[in-house]
Amino acid sequence: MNGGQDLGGMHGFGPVAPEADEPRFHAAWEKRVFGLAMAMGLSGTWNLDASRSAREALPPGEYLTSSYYAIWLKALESQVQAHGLVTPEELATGRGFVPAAPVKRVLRGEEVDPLFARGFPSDRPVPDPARFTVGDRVRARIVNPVGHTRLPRYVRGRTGRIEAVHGGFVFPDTNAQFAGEAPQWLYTVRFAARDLWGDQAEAGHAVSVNAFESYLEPAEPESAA
Amino acid sequence: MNGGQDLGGMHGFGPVAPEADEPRFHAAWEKRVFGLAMAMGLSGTWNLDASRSAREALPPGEYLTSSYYAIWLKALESQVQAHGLVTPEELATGRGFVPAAPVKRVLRGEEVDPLFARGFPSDRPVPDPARFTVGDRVRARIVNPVGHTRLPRYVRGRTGRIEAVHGGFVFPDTNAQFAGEAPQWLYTVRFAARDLWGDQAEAGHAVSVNAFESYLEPAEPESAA
Amino acid sequence: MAHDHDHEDHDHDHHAPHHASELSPMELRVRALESVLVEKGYVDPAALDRLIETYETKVGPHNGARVVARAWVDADFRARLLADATPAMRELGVGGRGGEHMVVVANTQEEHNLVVCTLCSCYPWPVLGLPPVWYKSPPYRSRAVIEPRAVLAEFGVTLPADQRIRVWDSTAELRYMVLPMRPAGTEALDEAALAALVTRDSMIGTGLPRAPGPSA
Amino acid sequence: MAHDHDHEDHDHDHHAPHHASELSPMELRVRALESVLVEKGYVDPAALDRLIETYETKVGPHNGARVVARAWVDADFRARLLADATPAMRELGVGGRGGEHMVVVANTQEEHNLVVCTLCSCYPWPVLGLPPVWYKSPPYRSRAVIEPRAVLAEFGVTLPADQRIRVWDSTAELRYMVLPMRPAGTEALDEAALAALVTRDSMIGTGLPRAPGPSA
Repeated sequence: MNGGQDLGGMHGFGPVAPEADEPRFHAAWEKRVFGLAMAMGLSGTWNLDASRSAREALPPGEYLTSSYYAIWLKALESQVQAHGLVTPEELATGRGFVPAAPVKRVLRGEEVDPLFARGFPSDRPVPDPARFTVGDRVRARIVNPVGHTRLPRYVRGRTGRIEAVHGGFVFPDTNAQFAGEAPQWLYTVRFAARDLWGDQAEAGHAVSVNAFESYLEPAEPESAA
Repeated sequence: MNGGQDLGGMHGFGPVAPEADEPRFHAAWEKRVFGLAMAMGLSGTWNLDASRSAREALPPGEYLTSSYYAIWLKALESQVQAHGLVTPEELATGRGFVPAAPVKRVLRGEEVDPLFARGFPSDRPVPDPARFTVGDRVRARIVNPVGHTRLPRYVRGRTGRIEAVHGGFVFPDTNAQFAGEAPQWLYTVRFAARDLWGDQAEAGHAVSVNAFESYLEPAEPESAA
Repeated sequence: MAHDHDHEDHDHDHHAPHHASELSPMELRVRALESVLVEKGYVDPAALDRLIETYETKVGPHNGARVVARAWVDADFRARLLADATPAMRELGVGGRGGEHMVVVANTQEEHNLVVCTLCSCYPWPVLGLPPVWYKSPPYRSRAVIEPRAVLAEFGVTLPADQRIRVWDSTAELRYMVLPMRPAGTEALDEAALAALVTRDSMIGTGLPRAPGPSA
Repeated sequence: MAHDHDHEDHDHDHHAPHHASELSPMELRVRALESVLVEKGYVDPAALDRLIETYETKVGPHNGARVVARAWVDADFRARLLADATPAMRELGVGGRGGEHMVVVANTQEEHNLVVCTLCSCYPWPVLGLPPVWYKSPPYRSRAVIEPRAVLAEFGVTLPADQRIRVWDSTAELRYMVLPMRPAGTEALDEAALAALVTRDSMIGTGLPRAPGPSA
């Protein structure tokens, strides 16, 4: 979605502000939100793409004025309610009033280390051959989906070159909507900064994004006109 | 600038919410801000484009969470300080401590009716002939100026057709920066919705913008390649 | 101040009335600005009062409605209005600040027009008055250009599927007014009665004119 | 509560400490969520504690620094790392959640690499730990792709004008680590001493490795 999260190329946010001490968390509640989001993410009720989608769904003004873990919290509150795990009354009081809904798994303390050390790969086999190959000139499609997508606005309609073919990966746009992993070929596409930002772009600068196959089309119209 | 004001095509703001009674102002202070901005706008210290620029310069999160007249107020406070008319201490206390800076004009009560009934036209002669004519296919340039511009992001890089040639008008991008009115030919450019938004665009829908000549280039590269 | 701490400094639209004896932080902030601008001689209080009075009480969509009604009854005027709206409106005494460069776009069976300003709040003040809050707010400004049919549906307007929509994004100093189609069954109405059918929204494109009453 | 009314409900970053006896609205809100999730059996408190402990104390940029130092001293490892980073890092026991699909990009005299995630906060957790706030915040996310040299300058990094910049926007599940150039004058250093020169920022691309100390 064209929401508050799609920040590439925006102006007006001021300087980057590194902190001297860089605490990993800035309040006790941030740690708890982090842990709760991780734990609930493994309940099998939703997936990582759906969580990103829930965060992006905050109204842009709220997204941009909420701290990072406040965004996580609001999204998690929204998800547990949307999936029927917690009622609004339970959220308001912190006490359970209705029986727990079944979840696919409850992450146990002793499972954390082995599961997180192994990780959760997103690569998947794709039966069809890749449409593009390294060196191909491609254009990022002009799309504006209301739902989750990982094609940022700043590359849409712009032309770049395939730089790497990474194999098949879970497609976030469908997965976020629980419409299947529908894996697609994933590419790295390199864009010259001038093609993204125009003649005033900083010199000697290029940007690469990872783009799923359906985000791309050949830069020159295909032969059958 | 690619700021919080450039809203065309964004998602996530929710439904349009008309009010039943539609008061023109929602608090007494809003009327005062409106009047002050109008009056100060005629002081000759800045121009309308500079005022728009000052409003857009609010950080995007603040812009999107401020009410309309709160945006006007913050911009006006910023302008009177930036132009040396009012000091921060004066603004904080509401009392003058340093002598007034000269302004080009002070709008008098009896001038309001005739001046506002006449208006303030923005058309200006442009010596050179218009580069484009009705029917020409043009592409909105890919530009991302840090300063004020009136070319919205959603048309940049997109192709449309010249539908009207309006004559010369003050160029906002320079005027906002007090770099001259530098008038340019102004056009109406019509874009098919599919060319702006992709295949999922609503059917039978087109969008027109008013675009200054330097915002546009011929859609097909010009002959001298 | 004591009762205001968690309200007015958020700058969101707040419509709650305040006791006259309690000024909100925003009222105090604006009062300070006004005081110093007046004290230093930059603003004449009489001009301020006149500006507010003008835009609060004088200008409004009745001006646009008169223009529309005239165009419905006078084909020559309609032609002049569509060819060059600013002088045509001046014939009816309509014009001024915010209406220096008017463009009138006529609805037809084939195409419906809708006006927006995605970048700020451009609006033909002397024709329609100050814009309503929704016109200046992110939902309308973001959506009118990308999903106008959905926006129109929220206003209760459902157009025939084969009627195209043309959205006019007011990105320069041209200001748009929609000329709606004259409703059926209004042959007997005079110009004043016709003007009474012309809603503000019908001149933005988010509405259609009222149907004539049963007595018409 | 009495002293918190105008602070915590804004959700901005607030770093002010709180008295232990006063829970902010955000603390109370999160405590309610945690309580009900635990009470209903969705969350095992032991898992929660372990997750927080792991990411607060265990993972961090020391992992990435070991990888970089190894690549500086071992040309075969470097080649494996650049060809397929995930298994190469596994040789050093580095990997896991958030690092399933690692890509390492090597700085050269000709090109400097910079990593960002404009859409959220993608970051190689097992290699660099949790990202700092600035990496997740709008200024960096918006600007890194459009004006990377200006961003680098704010980090105190000024590159030669003829060194190109390549920005990697982490828009899928690939995670990037920058392999910085080995600083001059480090020929005598062992792998552990080299790792100590590798800053977190040098593996994001917003910094360069430390120069060796005078004793090196």
